[in-house]
Amino acid sequence: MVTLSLEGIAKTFPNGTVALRGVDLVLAPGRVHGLLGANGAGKSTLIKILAGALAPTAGTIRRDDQVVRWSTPRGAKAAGVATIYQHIPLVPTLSALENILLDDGGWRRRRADARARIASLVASLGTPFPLDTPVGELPIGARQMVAITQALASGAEVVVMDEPTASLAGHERERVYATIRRLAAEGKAVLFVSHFIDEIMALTDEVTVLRDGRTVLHAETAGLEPQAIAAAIAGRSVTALERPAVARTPGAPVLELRDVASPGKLAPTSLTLRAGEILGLAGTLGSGRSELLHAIFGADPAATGAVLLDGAPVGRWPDEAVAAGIALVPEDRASQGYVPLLTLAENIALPHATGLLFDVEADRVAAEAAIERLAIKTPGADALPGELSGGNAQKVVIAKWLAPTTRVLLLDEPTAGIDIGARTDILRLVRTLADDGLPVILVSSEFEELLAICDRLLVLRDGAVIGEADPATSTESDLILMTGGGAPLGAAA
Amino acid sequence: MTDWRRIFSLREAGVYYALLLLLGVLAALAAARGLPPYLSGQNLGNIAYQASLVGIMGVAMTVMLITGAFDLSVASVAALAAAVLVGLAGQIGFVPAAFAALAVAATIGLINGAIVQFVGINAFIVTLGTLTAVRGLVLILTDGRSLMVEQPEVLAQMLAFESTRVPLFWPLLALGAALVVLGLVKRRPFVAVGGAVLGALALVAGAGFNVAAPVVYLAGFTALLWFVLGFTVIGRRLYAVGGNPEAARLSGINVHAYRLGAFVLSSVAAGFAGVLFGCRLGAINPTALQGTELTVIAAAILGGTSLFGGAGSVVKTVVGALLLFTLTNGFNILNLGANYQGLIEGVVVVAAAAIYTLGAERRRARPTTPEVTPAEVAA
Amino acid sequence: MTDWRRIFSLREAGVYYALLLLLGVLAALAAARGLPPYLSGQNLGNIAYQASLVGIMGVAMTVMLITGAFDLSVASVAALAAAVLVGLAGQIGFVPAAFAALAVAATIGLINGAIVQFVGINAFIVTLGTLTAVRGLVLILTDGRSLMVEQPEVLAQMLAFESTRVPLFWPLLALGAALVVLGLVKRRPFVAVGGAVLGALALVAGAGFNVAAPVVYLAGFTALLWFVLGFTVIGRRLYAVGGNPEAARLSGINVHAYRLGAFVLSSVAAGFAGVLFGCRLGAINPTALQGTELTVIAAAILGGTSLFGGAGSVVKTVVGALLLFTLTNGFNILNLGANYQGLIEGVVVVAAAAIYTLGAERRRARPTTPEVTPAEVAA
Amino acid sequence: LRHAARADAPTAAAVAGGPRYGLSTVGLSYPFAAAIAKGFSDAAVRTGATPVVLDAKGSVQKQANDIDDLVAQGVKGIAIMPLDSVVAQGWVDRIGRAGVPVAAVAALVGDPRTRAIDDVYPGLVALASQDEVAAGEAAGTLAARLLPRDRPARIAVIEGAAGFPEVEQRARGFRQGLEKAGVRYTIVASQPGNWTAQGGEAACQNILAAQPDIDLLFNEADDMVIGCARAVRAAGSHARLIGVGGSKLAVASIKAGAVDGTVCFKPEALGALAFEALHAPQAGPRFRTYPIPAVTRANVDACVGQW
Ligand SMILES: Nc1ncnc2c1ncn2[C@@H]1O[C@H](COP(=O)(O)OP(=O)(O)OP(=O)(O)O)[C@@H](O)[C@H]1O
Ligand SMILES: Nc1ncnc2c1ncn2[C@@H]1O[C@H](COP(=O)(O)OP(=O)(O)OP(=O)(O)O)[C@@H](O)[C@H]1O
Ligand SMILES: [Mg+2]
Ligand SMILES: [Mg+2]
Repeated sequence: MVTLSLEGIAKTFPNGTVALRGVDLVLAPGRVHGLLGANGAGKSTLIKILAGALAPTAGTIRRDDQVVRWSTPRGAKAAGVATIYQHIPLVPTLSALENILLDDGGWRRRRADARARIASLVASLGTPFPLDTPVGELPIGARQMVAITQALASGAEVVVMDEPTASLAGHERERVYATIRRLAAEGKAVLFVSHFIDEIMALTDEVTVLRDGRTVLHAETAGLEPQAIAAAIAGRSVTALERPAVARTPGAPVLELRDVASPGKLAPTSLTLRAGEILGLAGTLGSGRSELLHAIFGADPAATGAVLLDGAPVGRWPDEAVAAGIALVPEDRASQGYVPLLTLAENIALPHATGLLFDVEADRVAAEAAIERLAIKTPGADALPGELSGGNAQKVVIAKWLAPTTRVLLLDEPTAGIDIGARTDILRLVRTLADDGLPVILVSSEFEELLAICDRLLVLRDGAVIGEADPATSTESDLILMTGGGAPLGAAA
Repeated sequence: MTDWRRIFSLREAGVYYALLLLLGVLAALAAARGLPPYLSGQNLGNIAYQASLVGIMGVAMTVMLITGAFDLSVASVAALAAAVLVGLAGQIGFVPAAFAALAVAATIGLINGAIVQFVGINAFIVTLGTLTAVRGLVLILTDGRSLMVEQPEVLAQMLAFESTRVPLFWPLLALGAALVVLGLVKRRPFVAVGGAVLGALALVAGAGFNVAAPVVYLAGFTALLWFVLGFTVIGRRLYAVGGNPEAARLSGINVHAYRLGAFVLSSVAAGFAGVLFGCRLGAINPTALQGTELTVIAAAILGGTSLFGGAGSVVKTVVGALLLFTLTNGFNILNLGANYQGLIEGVVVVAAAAIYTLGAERRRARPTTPEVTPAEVAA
Repeated sequence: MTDWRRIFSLREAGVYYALLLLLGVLAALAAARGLPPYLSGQNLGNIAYQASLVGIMGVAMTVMLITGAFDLSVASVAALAAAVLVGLAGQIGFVPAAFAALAVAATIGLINGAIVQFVGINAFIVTLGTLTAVRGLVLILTDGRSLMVEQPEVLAQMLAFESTRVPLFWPLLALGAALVVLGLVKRRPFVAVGGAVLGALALVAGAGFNVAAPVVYLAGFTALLWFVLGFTVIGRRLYAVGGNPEAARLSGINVHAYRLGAFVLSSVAAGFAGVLFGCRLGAINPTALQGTELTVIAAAILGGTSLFGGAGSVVKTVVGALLLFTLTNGFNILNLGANYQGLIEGVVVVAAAAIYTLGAERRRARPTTPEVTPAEVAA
Repeated sequence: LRHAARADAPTAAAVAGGPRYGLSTVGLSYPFAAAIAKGFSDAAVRTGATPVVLDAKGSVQKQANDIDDLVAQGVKGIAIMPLDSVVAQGWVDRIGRAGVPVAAVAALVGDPRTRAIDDVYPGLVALASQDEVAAGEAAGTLAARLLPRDRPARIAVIEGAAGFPEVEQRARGFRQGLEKAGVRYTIVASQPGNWTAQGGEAACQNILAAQPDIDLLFNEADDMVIGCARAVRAAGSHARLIGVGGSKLAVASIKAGAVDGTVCFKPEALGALAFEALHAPQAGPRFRTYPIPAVTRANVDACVGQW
């Protein structure tokens, strides 16, 4: 039973960014502490300091009544703090089991008892994944579960979780919640970061909200209204996105798929997308939603079938798709979304090649417009994406495709890890784009989000479209039933 | 539980198939030309002996590559160790000189590792620098001339260390049987098949089969590192350090220490290879082993070790080295025109690498099957 | 807007400082020994000439490394191109033979690139294979002998192509002035300072300053690629392909085409270097340029190019090459003993790399709090 | 030994039948070695024997392996062109224990600092070689004719790559030749040209920049003298140029007046001598050699470039 308290933690990065300006936080045994804040508010930075991955510029950490100082993860571990980081740092070439056991002691690598222990832990989490598959081959959701299991397996007294549920679907989240509740019941202290206010309300005992590196709200969850939290996060009042009162009427067909398939991953799929239509894809982890988007975009070399834009076939490579005006915002922003060594302006300009020479000034102007439009929190257009907070990096990836040349927009989990204020902004933006006639396909594990803005919903399961739902009449629980939660992560069949 | 198809796939076992294929082709060609049997114990022993130095350095290089680093200086370090050995053995005796040589090698590994880890310079350029600098040291030590050991008794000791022939028929047979049993019990098909192959090899080679000592040293060193990598936590951590240093650091692994250790291991192995080299010739010339570093790295990469860290197998590296030396041995046996050797060697290297890469390609298309299903756990 | 401090930091400009430092030290040593002025036009021209072949290959290698690939076969390809040139020039004339040589080189680049991209084998092992195979081709072509061009008129053409001396005083002065103006107008301080240095160089070297043709070819090639990388969409995409291939692919960049293009460029540049080499003597021997690939890669990495793709500058690569050749030039000028050259060269290479790495280090985060020990925590 | 130039089909196809004789060369991509191999193979084929020529590719370790392979194949005799004279002693002893006759070609076996060239290593049936010190001396004698007598001559030596015994042997012989001729001289620079033409060119360029008034450049191999000649011409120097080896290119350059002289080696003859020593050990002395005249433009026709 340990109480960990942070006092006056401040952090200034070497490039001058002030991420934290003196934050206090207490993690008490048996309690779940929710940490919220807009993208770039400083949550991950605080957590890295807690975990010993970053050194604070000022402030102290107390473990019970002792002042402790650590500047390495090893020190934090030894003090009983286990951390799940936002950008899941796993070893891609090692199996899931070995990643979970990464810092295990002893000298033997293959211990049957350790394996049994982890297998039962995984089973108790209820979202099984293959233990012996290299993590690099697992989809992002399963990797998230590996990271969660890794933190839980260490038996730490203090468990710190930075957006552990960002890549999980609703019912999979439920299982994580159950685990967290069990941990709290065992007397552990939990710090839980999330952008989902509903899960904060349901799960936590107390809440801290950060804004611009300062605590703007700290209170018992029980006495709080969700709107108050949202307002504290955004610094203004936030209204949830409502379904449009009148059904929107899509225009002429724009995109047509004829028997688009990928062996082993996606059954033949045909559909038509109309101008201004927002088509939602619902499904569980590994149901093939990303695969469908990749197949449309030509990013899967094994995919077969025809994609037609305005009746003309589109080439089956991403460069041809981009040339035709199809845009894809991929789900894994760090590995698929941006080039870390190029600046924001260069990243945003990357898909748009006109002519031989690039125009630094024009790129900067475009980037600054996108920064403005998406409210990206950055020191400037020539910052590197790696220096941004997770949610802001995601916005950069969306910004790449906001040019007028985009004819079809494919969005794969565009709001994963995005704060509540920005989330509604992005969804509004999607709707505005659609209102201007842009057809959109939206993949989201947030069924609420799908129901709110989609005109039509397709449900995928095991790599096949198994049905269609009407967003006007369906509810979240309908979708959960249809998607059939419970299939193992990473399983195709 | 064990996925046999996967374990015997081209991707996993490609380099073994490549070696067997090459041996088969060479044996057939030799038979067709009426030469003595190619797969004789003596010839196989020769190949293993010829590959032993590169094998020893390659095995350590594999560990190095697994941790995500790189060492171009091994050949120079080996030459330096040989020079130290040959230079000192006459005065202080063989064993102290050999330890001095290993200590010098370890020091250079420590310097390499410290510069890479603590100054933060790229390992490629650091070890390229030490490649040059250490070769310079060899020149200075030898004054640009060949050194030799003059004392016959020391020379005899050195020869004994290097050239003793070790009878291998019974040990090999026993080891093969043990591995087969172990593999079957522990359900590790590769171990079992490896054991069977070893046993078969012993039978093919005949009861009089013996090999030179360096082959035994190579086998021992490989077995040790195979065990460490595959069965100890140190091994797992080495893979983690190379696969994702940040993840390793965040899990509390001392990345610096493991990388530094890999540098020292690589240099010590190179030093040991240098000691064997010095013993073999009882002499050292200043240009000895020049250029061997590329062969060493080629053996590791042919064995499927990734240049980007996090993956690799020491046994396959040895097989990669055997592949390279089987090729030159085959050229010699078949008396192939020198002009064509380079072309054929290059093509065979690329083809061997293609075998497992293509195997991997085909696998990637297949979705992975889950290991733990709810049903299984519930059961 | 422009961060001058950053641009002139050790990290960004380290290799320039290293070269200037080395030149300064050598000039001082030469003066102390009473030798003719070290920084004379003739000597600087010599250094540039000696570095030109490695520079040309290094500049293309930089593009290669930027895209995240790797080419060990350049030296062999250059030798092959030289062999083709020398072998054919007598029969079909210099210009057609030179084009044939470049075409052969381009073909090998295409083969390298196709194997790496479409079979998916690691570039290191593929180009190690072609290094061997292409050297084998050279042996086959030359049949192990030195080839030479016998026709005096063809020989004269070749010599003219390679050995013409180009007066550089006025062009250099003009270029320097232009760059200063451009740099000031476009607010690119490096360009302005580069222009000033060029102008100063011209003044130091004197009005009679001239250099051999390869230096001009190197300068032209570098300027071209500097422009392409820094100012065109192609350049930006090359960086993107190396920085994150998957993100580049999903941004609609044809990663295959860019990588393949880099392989072809690297081979064609090597072929051009080979043509220059062949023209020097009108002859070629089978071991020509052996081992040069490591020097080429060293030049690129000394210039700060990343082995992992996504970063690099062709101008700095040329400076890296100049650094390496300045060193040997200095050894010759100071008449340093051959045995000591290796040691010094290695140390200088590491030290030069340290200059900019340390600069980068200082910019990075430093832990401000001391490490905690479990004991402290428990206490 | 690793200098450049030529040889025809160094490995004559293995004619089935006939006794097999092995030659372990330093590397067949070195034209000098390739020419020795050609001489060896031609001589073998003339007597109906089968030559087995192995290519050590410049690696001592590979040469050791090659020799093991030759012994394993049961050849009737082995000629070694050793990459390293000191190291080769072990090989000769090892082959001797296997009962196979062994000869050395092109370089002696034993420590070249202490063993005279004609003091043939005990385990060898014969040594076929030119005398490197004598070659240096011939170059020195030739140089003496080209140097000014009225003042101490300023001389630079372009060495081969560091670590080869020939570097020291040829330089020693060269100084002996000069001293015997009674020349007053200083060696103002002694720098490696790494046996290659571009190495020689660079070394000469750099030395001439530091020492513009050099009288003579002694290059330890012909490839380097050819590169050096370019540097001398480009620098507008009047330095005289001498090489060692008698390569085709050097002979052509002497005819053209770009190079002043060289020492004429005949690698094909050497290869043939080596084969004869194995084939008929009793038919000659244990040290077999041939004349190595220094040639200038006046008598260049005496030297037919064999590599
Ligand atoms: N390595 C870094 N270098 C410079 N600045 C950084 C670095 N990492 C984070 N920052 C900056 O620090 C601030 C806080 O970032 P942090 O990652 O803590 O935000 P967050 O609250 O976790 O946001 P998100 O919800 O998007 O994950 C941001 O302005 C970010 O740009
Ligand atoms: N890198 C990979 N290697 C092997 N199989 C993969 C890989 N990526 C995805 N799969 C498999 O392909 C199938 C479809 O995955 P896809 O990513 O399209 O699903 P999804 O519905 O988008 O889920 P997610 O939310 O995880 O993105 C799944 O069975 C998954 O296990
Ligand atoms: Mg965060
Ligand atoms: Mg997905």
